[in-house]
Amino acid sequence: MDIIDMLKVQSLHTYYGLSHILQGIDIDAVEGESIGIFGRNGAGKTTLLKTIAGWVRPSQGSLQWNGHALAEVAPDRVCRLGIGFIPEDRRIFPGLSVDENLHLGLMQARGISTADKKAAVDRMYKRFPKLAERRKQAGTTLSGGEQQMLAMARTIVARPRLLLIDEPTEGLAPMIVEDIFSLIGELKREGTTILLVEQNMAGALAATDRFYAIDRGRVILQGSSASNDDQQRLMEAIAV
Amino acid sequence: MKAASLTVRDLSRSFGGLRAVDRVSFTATAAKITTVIGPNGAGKSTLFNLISGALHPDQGTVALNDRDVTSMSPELLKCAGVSRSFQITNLFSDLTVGENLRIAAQFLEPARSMFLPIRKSTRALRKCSEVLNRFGLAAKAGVLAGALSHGEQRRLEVAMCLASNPGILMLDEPTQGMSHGDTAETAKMLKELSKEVTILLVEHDIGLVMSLSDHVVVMHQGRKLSEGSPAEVRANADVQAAYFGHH
Amino acid sequence: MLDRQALELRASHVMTAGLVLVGTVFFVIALAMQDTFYLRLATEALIFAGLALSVDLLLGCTGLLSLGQALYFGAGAYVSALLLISGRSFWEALAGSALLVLLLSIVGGLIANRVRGVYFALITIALAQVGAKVVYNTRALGASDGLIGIPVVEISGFGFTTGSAPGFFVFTAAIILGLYALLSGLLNTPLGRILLALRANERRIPFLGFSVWRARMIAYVLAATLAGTSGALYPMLRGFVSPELLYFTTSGNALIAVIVGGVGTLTGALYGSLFVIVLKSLLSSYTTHSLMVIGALFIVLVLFLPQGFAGWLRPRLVAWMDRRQSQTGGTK
Amino acid sequence: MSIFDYLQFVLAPQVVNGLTLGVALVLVTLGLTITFGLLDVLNMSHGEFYAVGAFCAIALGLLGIGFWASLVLVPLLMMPFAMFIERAMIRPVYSRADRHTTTLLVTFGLALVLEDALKLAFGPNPYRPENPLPGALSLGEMVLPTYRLFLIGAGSAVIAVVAWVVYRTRIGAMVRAAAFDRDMAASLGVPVGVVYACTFACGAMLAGLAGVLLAPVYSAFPTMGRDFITLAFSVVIVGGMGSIAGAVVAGLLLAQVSALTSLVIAPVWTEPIVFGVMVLFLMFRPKGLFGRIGHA
Amino acid sequence: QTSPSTPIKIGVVTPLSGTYAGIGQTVRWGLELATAEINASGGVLGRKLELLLEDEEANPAVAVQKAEKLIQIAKVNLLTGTVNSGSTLAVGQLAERNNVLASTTVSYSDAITGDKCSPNLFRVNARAEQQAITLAAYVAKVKPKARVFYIGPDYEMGRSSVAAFKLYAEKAGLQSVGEFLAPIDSKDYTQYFGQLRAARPDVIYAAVAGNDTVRLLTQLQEFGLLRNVLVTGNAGVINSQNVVAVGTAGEGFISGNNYSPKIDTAENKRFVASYKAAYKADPDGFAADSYGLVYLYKQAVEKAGSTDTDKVRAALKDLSWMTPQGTKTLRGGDHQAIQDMVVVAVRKGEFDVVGKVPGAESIGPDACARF
Ligand SMILES: Nc1ncnc2c1ncn2[C@@H]1O[C@H](COP(=O)(O)OP(=O)(O)OP(=O)(O)O)[C@@H](O)[C@H]1O
Ligand SMILES: Nc1ncnc2c1ncn2[C@@H]1O[C@H](COP(=O)(O)OP(=O)(O)OP(=O)(O)O)[C@@H](O)[C@H]1O
Ligand SMILES: [Mg+2]
Ligand SMILES: [Mg+2]
Repeated sequence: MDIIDMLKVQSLHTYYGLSHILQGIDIDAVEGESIGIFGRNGAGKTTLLKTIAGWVRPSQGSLQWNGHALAEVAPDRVCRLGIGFIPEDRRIFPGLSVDENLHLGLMQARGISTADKKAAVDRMYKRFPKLAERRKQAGTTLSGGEQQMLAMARTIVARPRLLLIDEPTEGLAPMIVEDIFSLIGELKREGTTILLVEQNMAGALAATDRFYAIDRGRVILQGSSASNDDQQRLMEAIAV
Repeated sequence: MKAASLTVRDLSRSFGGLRAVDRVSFTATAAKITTVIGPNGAGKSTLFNLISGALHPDQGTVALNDRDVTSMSPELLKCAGVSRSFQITNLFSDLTVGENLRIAAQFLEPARSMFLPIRKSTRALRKCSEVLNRFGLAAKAGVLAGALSHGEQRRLEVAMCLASNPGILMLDEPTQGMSHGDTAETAKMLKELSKEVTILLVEHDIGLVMSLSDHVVVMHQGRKLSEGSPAEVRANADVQAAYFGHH
Repeated sequence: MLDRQALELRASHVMTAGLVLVGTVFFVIALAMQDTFYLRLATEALIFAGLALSVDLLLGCTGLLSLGQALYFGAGAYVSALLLISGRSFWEALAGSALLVLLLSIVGGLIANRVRGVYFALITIALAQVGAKVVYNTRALGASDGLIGIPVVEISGFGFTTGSAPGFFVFTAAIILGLYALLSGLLNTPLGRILLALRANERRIPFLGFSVWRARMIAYVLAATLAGTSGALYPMLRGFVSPELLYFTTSGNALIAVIVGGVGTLTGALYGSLFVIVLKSLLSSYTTHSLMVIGALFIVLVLFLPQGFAGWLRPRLVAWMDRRQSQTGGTK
Repeated sequence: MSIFDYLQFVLAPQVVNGLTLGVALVLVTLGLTITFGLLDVLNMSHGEFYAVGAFCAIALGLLGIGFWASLVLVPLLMMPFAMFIERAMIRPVYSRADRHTTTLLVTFGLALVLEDALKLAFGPNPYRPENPLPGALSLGEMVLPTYRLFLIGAGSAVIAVVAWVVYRTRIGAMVRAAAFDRDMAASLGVPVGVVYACTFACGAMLAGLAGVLLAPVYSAFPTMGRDFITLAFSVVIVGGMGSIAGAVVAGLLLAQVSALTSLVIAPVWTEPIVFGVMVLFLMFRPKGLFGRIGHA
Repeated sequence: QTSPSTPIKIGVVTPLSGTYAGIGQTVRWGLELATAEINASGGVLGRKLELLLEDEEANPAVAVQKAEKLIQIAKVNLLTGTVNSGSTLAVGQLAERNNVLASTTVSYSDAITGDKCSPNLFRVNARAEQQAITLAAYVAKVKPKARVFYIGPDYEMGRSSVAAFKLYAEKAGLQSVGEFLAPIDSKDYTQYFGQLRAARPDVIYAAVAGNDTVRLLTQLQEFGLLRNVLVTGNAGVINSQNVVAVGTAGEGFISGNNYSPKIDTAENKRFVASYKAAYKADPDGFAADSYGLVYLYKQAVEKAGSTDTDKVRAALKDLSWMTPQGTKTLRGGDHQAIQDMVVVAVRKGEFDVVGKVPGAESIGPDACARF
């Protein structure tokens, strides 16, 4: 049988005002696949994720997510279609406690009993004990790393089917970095489709099946994360 | 500004019940690179905040070559030569990149030049364009800082600290979010600088830490776990357990 | 080479020059037709332009929304009124009120500069309210009736009186332009840029070696003194003062003027208040619902032309000047 | 007058009157607190919403619809009105960087328009709906008009309900999140648009309700919006941005302050004094008595 | 200029928006009615009268600006319409400086024809003192030695009218048992009721106006303080603008007044009839005084034979003319109109005349020192 594409991005163009950021990107992912996206600073990785998540509107090109066209869909609808987005700058809500930040993740979850919600939240606390210690603390006073954990927990708690992750291990201590990657691995095993933007090549390659390399808003290379010569080419493509 | 040594004694600060920094002491020798590592939430940034005057310590002292600067206001510390970057990017997002740097460089000018036309502040302007080139931001000089990509913003963040020729440079995870190439660049540059500037670093990129640092301080749950040369620290079992995780 | 802000300022100057040109034409015509009303109306508009300038310095440059700038305008007006009544000369009145308002604003600044954002807006409104009530309830200040009988005095050194419509118009225009020049000059100094940076992100300033408090204080006191100085001209023009000068409507009009004209452009404040004053005075002769018109106009502007007139025109000017600059640069 | 007279005639009633005024004040402030505390929208036209509510009741009265019916109808009428305002004026400027000032400015313009519109529709002269609960019950020398007692009761009920929604449900936190970072909140599935509209509408409905409840006591006229609004702002400040509990305490407190100070000094100075209190709070405790809704 | 074709212009600077818009409206109506009548009957010196209206928003700053416009652009010869004394005084000064005439038909603050009087400023309505004398005389008659409690808005006009009434009330043997001055636009007067109740007055004197009246009286009613107390005040307290809103709380209110639609003279009957026909409402004092002003001006101009300010001023000196209230005489000393005063009682929303005081007795001393 032939595999159906869950996510299909075709010749996607995105502008910020006049500056042409994404200049025709093609990317696809099948159910349960996890994809790495690499590129220099300013290549357009974040913009790509933002476009999929509905934060910025593409000027042309198509965005398909199992049957739905995403191009003109608002972020909250995108979320309800089962797409979770963890942005690079964490976006913890100031003035909200860790607990409240976390519960926000379940806002959209309809028809779930409060018991289940509580269970889901507790699962997150189990996974990130550091957060459990800080339930009542204002989210923005967490340490950089803790904020990153909170940001991930907040999105994962709703078990999205497609996960857009932007530089999750940024500013994390090696231990946590490992945790994060193993977490991503777990999510993958649970069948979540993942789009992962990373600067930490080693970890990211290990955690993904395939990768794309982006430069100046174009895909300049794609390959399998496992294959060594693909990795080689990747290094050449984006290292200085 | 001349490189000075920075000495921290018994520095402590707690938030409510939590002792974020707990009786930490160490010395960053002049014109050397001292790196603070430790798991997330260990208290590194808080330590930075205490030294740079963003927070006041509950107890303990901070000294620049024996001159006590404990809980001095940030602007005074700046005059004493301390310049810091932020882990969570902290720029003038609706001013241009150039203007961001120019304001940072303005510090090089005498006070009265504040009231004179900009073009009179030649030193600042020169420094500004120099830094722009050094960090490869010249092309973006006219762009609003808020419109930079994350990595580019991180670069600007570091650049602003350098613009004022500090004697002591405190960088909180400078290479965070920088792509490989830039990270290497930055490392090279820091090595350069460390000839005339005292550098205090917070980093999670172990490779960088090991290659760069002259001296490493390890923090864990607010306390100083150990310190020493990179090699020593790597060898230390507690550090292994607390930070690197099971290798 | 010029950086963005400097270019923008130059664009503002061009617009101001345009205004001066129009003003001169208007003046000549007015002289020819021996008009006094429109001259004096324009003078009043200029006086309120001074108030608008001070609002713009706070809002447009430093990012502090003051809803109580009328406090200092009114203070200036009352002080100069009292001085004139007590027989002081024009210059004494002008200097005296500027000085007193400066002192007053230092006190006000110590209070207001403890807070930020909307809190600042509210504290300024509250201070102005208190001021207005105090005037309103104080017999010595004419209380609710205000003060009349402010004499027409000679502007020594210029050979005409405050009563001479053309003379006082030119004189006021000169003063307001002076204030404009002062501010635009300020914006071209590092200090001015620090103020701009304050608006952008206050938390970073101290770590670059500058005191936030000092910068804000300078801006606040300067703005207040500006307002006070222009306020001092009001009783000279109209011959009376009343508590309404300190009311929120006065601050509100100045704010409207700044928004209409273009926040942060300085020249916008001038255009704005000329426009608003004239509009108001003409409108309310035709409809008793000028309030509605002004309000609606204001909403539409904030929604669809938030940068205001000057804010809309300026980037185009800048672009044009950029091109010219690069051309001349190329030919050299 | 004798000290006994003073107690029975002045002090005792004063406390009761302070209570009525306080409840009235809190009623008007409540909506303001919500839009301010949750949405960060400093609604300068809140006072005019209050006036619109009062005049709605009067208009309904002219159509023969009684007080009790309009108590329900007016808030319902306010809802679409407020949602339209929110859609047309607040949301477009909401994602701007300087949205605090921008929304403040828009609503300021709106205030001018609404006030003038009311004058256009109803003329400049005052109206007064008939007091639905005439009569008074008197304890010795103390007279307690029935309607004022009702006002205190009804007011407290409304306050209680609002407080429950904000504190006992997670709605508060959700709205704060949506207000602070619309994109992120949306990406967590918060229907941002709906949230804004409903919160704003809620504030307006409360204003309308206050209008209906207070018109019989304070009568209605186009400029009535200015009446409470300056006071209401001070209550919001003193109570703490958008803290319901704060608003209640501050409202009752300020009402008592102005009521009692007026006994010792010329009443004209009470308003400056209230503002003085507000200024002091802004200076030394900008957070107000209580923190802010949804804040840890 | 003075050719029969060019109309004689009267500038009306009056609050058509803002707090006093209601009064501004009746002022306007009164003036327009008289102007229409005069123009219909051939105008003045064969020239038509023309009213030029400007909204002053009850703000002196605006009033002066508008007045100047009328003086400079329209070249009006007479300014009127201002309501709050602040505007009246400011406009009066402007008129003096531009040597045109100004007249108020509403402001009753004694200062206007007292210590702040101006040679170019006239007042045709009754000032606070006239009202006070009238009312005091009446109250002393119906309730000799009554205990009087005073309530006033705490600003110039309020204070001066309370002071004036107090003076004459005590002269007339009434005893003052307390007073309170509340800020204008007070929401709640109940906080003062303690004092009031404790003072056990037989008579309450109130000087509030507009919506303040509505609140004060209805709240007094709420608290049962109107029972067997005579509530009195000046002309402006209850008028056609707020009488409906006051409702039953205003029943039996007594004012020292210079007008009531019920005044039983031929002139008044005609005035009321045509006013009703034109505006579907009963006229009030403001309307009547404004109406009368136009006839005064007509008479003065005809006497002077021109609209020249100095000539007209001279003509106005001690001039007597006919108004709906009867004959008024403009006192040369302070430019205050001497007029017969009436005591008016509000009954079922109507303004009944219950007493009269001849002008000579109610005018009070001339306190103007400037001319
Ligand atoms: N809001 C914006 N307005 C204008 N230009 C923008 C904006 N945001 C980003 N850009 C520009 O778009 C380009 C791509 O930005 P993007 O954030 O996608 O890069 P990136 O690949 O995520 O880089 P990084 O690894 O540093 O995060 C950059 O050159 C940046 O300057
Ligand atoms: N203002 C605050 N209020 C309460 N707790 C705080 C505050 N600031 C920091 N903390 C706590 O203090 C601890 C140390 O924080 P800090 O930011 O110094 O960690 P860090 O070492 O910088 O971690 P990271 O490497 O992730 O940045 C954290 O657990 C954090 O939650
Ligand atoms: Mg990125
Ligand atoms: Mg940190």
